[in-house]
Amino acid sequence: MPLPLYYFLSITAVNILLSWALYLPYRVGQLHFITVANMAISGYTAAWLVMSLNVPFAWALLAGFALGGIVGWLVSLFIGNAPTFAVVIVGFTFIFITRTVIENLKAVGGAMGIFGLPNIGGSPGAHRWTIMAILAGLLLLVGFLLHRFDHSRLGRAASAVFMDKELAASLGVDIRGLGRLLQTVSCTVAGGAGVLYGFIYKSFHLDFFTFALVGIAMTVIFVGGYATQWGTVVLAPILYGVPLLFPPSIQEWRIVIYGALLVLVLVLKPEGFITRRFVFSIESFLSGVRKKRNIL
Amino acid sequence: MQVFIAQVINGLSLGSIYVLLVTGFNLLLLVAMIIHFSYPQVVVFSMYIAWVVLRLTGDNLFLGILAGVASSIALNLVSAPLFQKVMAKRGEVDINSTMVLSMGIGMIITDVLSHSFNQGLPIAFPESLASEAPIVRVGLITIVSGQVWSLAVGIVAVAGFFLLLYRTRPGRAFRAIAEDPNGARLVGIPILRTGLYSYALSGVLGGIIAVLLAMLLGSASPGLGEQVAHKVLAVSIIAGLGNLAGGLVVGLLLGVLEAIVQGYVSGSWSNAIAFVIMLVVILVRPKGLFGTKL
Amino acid sequence: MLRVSGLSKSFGAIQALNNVDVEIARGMIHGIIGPNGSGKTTLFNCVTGLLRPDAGTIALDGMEITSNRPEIIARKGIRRTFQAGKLVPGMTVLENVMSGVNDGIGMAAVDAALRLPFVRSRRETEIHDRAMAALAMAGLEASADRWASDLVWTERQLVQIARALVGEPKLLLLDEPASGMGVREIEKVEEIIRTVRESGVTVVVVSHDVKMLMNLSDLVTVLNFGEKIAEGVPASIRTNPRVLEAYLGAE
Amino acid sequence: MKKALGVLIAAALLFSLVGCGQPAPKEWTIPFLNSLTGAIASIGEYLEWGAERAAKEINDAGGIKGKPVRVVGVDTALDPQKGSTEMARLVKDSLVALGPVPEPVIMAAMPIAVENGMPSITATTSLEYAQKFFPWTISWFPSTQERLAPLVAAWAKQFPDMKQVVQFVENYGPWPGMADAHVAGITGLGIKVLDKVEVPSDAVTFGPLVVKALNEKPDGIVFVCKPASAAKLIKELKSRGWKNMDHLLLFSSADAPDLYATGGKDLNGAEIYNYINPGLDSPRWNAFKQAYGDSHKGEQPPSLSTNYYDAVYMIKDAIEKTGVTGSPGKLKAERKMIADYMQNVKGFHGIMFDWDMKEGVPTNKPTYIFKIQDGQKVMVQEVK
Repeated sequence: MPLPLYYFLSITAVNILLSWALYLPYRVGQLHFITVANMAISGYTAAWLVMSLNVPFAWALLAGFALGGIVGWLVSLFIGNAPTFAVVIVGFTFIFITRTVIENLKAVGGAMGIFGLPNIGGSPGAHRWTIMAILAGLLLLVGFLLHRFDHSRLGRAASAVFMDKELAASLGVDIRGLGRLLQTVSCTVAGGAGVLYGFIYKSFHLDFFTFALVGIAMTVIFVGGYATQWGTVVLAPILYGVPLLFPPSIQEWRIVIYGALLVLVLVLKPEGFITRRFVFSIESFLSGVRKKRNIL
Repeated sequence: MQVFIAQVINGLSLGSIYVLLVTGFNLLLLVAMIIHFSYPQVVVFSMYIAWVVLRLTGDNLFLGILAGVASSIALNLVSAPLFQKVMAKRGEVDINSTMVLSMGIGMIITDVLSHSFNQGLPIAFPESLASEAPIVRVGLITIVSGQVWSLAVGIVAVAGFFLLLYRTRPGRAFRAIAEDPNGARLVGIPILRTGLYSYALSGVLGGIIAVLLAMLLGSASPGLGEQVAHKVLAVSIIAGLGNLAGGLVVGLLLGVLEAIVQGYVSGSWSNAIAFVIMLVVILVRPKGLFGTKL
Repeated sequence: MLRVSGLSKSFGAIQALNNVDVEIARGMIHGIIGPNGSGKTTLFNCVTGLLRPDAGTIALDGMEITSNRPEIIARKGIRRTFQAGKLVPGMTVLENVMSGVNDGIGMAAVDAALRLPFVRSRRETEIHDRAMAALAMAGLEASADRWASDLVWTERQLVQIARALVGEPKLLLLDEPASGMGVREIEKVEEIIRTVRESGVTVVVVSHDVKMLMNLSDLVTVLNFGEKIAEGVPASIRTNPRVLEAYLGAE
Repeated sequence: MKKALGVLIAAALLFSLVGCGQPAPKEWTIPFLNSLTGAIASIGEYLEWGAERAAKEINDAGGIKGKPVRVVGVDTALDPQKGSTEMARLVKDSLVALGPVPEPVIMAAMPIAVENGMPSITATTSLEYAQKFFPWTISWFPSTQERLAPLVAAWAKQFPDMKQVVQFVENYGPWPGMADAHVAGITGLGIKVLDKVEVPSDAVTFGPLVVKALNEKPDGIVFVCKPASAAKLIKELKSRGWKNMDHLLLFSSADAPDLYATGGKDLNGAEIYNYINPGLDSPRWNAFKQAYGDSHKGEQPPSLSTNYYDAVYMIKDAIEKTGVTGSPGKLKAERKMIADYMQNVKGFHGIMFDWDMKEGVPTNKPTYIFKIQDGQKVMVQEVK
């Protein structure tokens, strides 16, 4: 596989995973920025396991997932049904704490970062194929679970919570339980994505996990469409890929263009480019022409 | 003891920055139900405009300040229709869409500042505006005029807007429009004019804040807004969204807390410690220390 | 089947409910009437657990539910509609109705995760069929695939009723089911409510539309300023002097 | 809509497959992974200016082996995501590259250059970062420990009255390590290092830090933090009555336009150490200064502006002295030749001075201590 394509695809995959991780709790209206902290926590931990304790990558990756999930679950015990504002503060807090702790941890290189993560499978080629395979599998798995979620009573319950918590409660939705589930899954995904992110670069630096990353994910979700999982899949490669093609004179205004795009989409197409209606029309086409549309 | 007093004064000075910004932020919440996450970036933009005019006019303070205020009003009036358009739910804060829209605006402002002004370098304000000479100095304790002005204006602004919004007719009209535009129209409030006034008003406040920050900090950089945006949002949430007096108290408390942590514990931990304390507060009282006032 | 005793709730200085006793008998259509601000919706909110009462108890079939969380109460068989016609605009009518069934999160998660795409679980099929039946009862079968945001006001109210019914309630609480409707639409709603009762569901209707409630109810409770001022069959309410006074000649 | 998106994706994929296009055989193309947008775009601008200035000089003098050289700026925007993908694009057929610029991008992108055996000169980062990627880059700066200790000691020796010193340290990349090197140098003179005052990277006001430092009653202060933060700390110190300006020492990374733009006249008298001497009088340097001033409103060249200028000349030397042909068929071998050459350059003619490299580390670069006067640096002493 050509090298630029590998980096383009693998980084896009991580961006999609991160955006999905943000998308999940947002289904109940919670902007859970803790996901970025999770990427750093799990990523650094996995790197430390591999570099210092010679733990095989597979185990380190699993540990990254598990750690993300555990952190997310513990936090969700307190904020399962918290209002958006409280969740936002939790996210900021975790990003600041994680940053400060890692900065001061000599074991993971402190402010310098971690260098020279090994190739998984021995050679650079094997490394790339392993990373791609894991990412592809993960995208399929998470995408599949999201699809199932969106087409189940959990997804309908989440939509009800997003609109009105009182309504959802009176329909018998366990709001706190749903929030905990979504936050835990979200943090698990983010943890794993963080590990893979570092192993793509073969380094870790704290500045890989900044609010800029939040900005990318938020732009992807809101421009792509926050009501379905597909907006993310379409927008992540575009937002990341198209600017690589810009001539330098436009490159320079890339951030301004992103910002303007975000503003325009919010104003003109509040639900984002890929709306639920659009997805439904495709799905009903897929599930049989003109057959009575069913909610799966 | 002397150090402690000096640090508390330092803290109040930092806190007054938060107070000013959070008051502007809360005012937009109160008159328009907007979560303007990037409000600090808007203020920094006005600082830049003031700086440009100061440069062009040979440090004419009057024109500089006027330009800062005017640009703030203009920016506010330009962004107002955008915010109004994206708000799905009237009568309650639509944190998600207004905050994300505001993030978009913030991205644009920060990037334009780092491109198109002073080659992206920090700007420094002239001595006549941002005097470093202390008006009081006893040992380590110093007070400069910018600090006094900022704190005083912060307190006056909080009191003034509180009275305006809750005790006067125009103020109640602002609130009525924010809560329920249709209802407000029914009771005969001229929507367009009142709406414009309220945005212009928060623009005026933004301009004044820009001038005060120029006095207090003496310089600005494109990233300045981003540096404080998280804290301003946090202060507003911890105090209770839209709670002007609460924002005053919590803003000052956060400033003092940071100063004490930086002075006695560790600079690199000051953000983390401040946010942990705020996190505990918000988990215990999800509606903020002083309650939401919307 | 539902016994509300000594219920009080205040918001600051406003006493929304003051020591209210109501007993709802099985199989009835029970009307609750009162002018705006008389505490009708607050009563619903207390019964469904959205508000915690200051004093008093609520019991369903002899079991106290006063401090239960709202989703527990919903699962015990009390369902309601909202005056504001709350539907999720981004979902279809059928999905909105199906959203009335909610199981425990863990169960539902496992059920959702362990299927292939486009394969519906037995439970989901059952929910789908129940939802179609409920829509049929509300006369909206043909609108199943429309988007909720495209519905008109009357349709929204009817979808709300269908959504409440799909949860197989013992007790259905309807908050102003006919507000803002014309005469013929009101008649349609009345008819649906009667059908619901015939299917074995006890119904409580809150309204300030005196005429409709008198037509519909077996028993009527009148609230004013948070207090129960009268209770009885429609005929007796019509002539009750305290009611007439409260309505200031509205009848 | 959908179709348009599809076309865009296809275009993106296709483009990344094809890459930037083959280097024109008629010229030497040197890509420069630089931060042209984002927070440090102003630094990126003058780094690029330096590289292009060198290219222009070389071309005016007949190019490298008769072929012109062209520096192509590639924006990484401080973003590791973009940096790594751009690097992946370059390693396919570039002989050698410049950059990447800031540390996070170096860490994300340099492993790709290493893996593919392409030399890329990271001329603005410290040895600690560069050495992880030897031999495919070289360190532009000598060993932190060996160099900074004597340098700071030379500063401290000027003031017999100086008994105790405080450092302001920001926890970023190699800076804490540099602060440690300062401590070694100062304590070697019997001067006490009182405390390390940590500077938060997003600090807005500096009163608390300055009060903390002054409370220790230091005679001298060393600054290891962002240029703008250092300037604001000095302003704050002055407003709290600090008088001995030359007892303040700023480290080399603070020597950037931000410092002077923020600090203005308040910096007068403070001392700063660095690796280049703007006061040098040589035809080549004078021309550089003149040209920089002409395109930057009369300003002096910032201290890092010569790094990539020299880097381009070093590439020229490498090509000429090792017989690199630039033919795509010999790419792999010629990349190695360039890398090996740069690792052990002897007597390289830099714009300010000649230096040697040993195993990727410069051995004899001079260092200077200056006094700041109205935004200009006045040499105090050269430290060997």
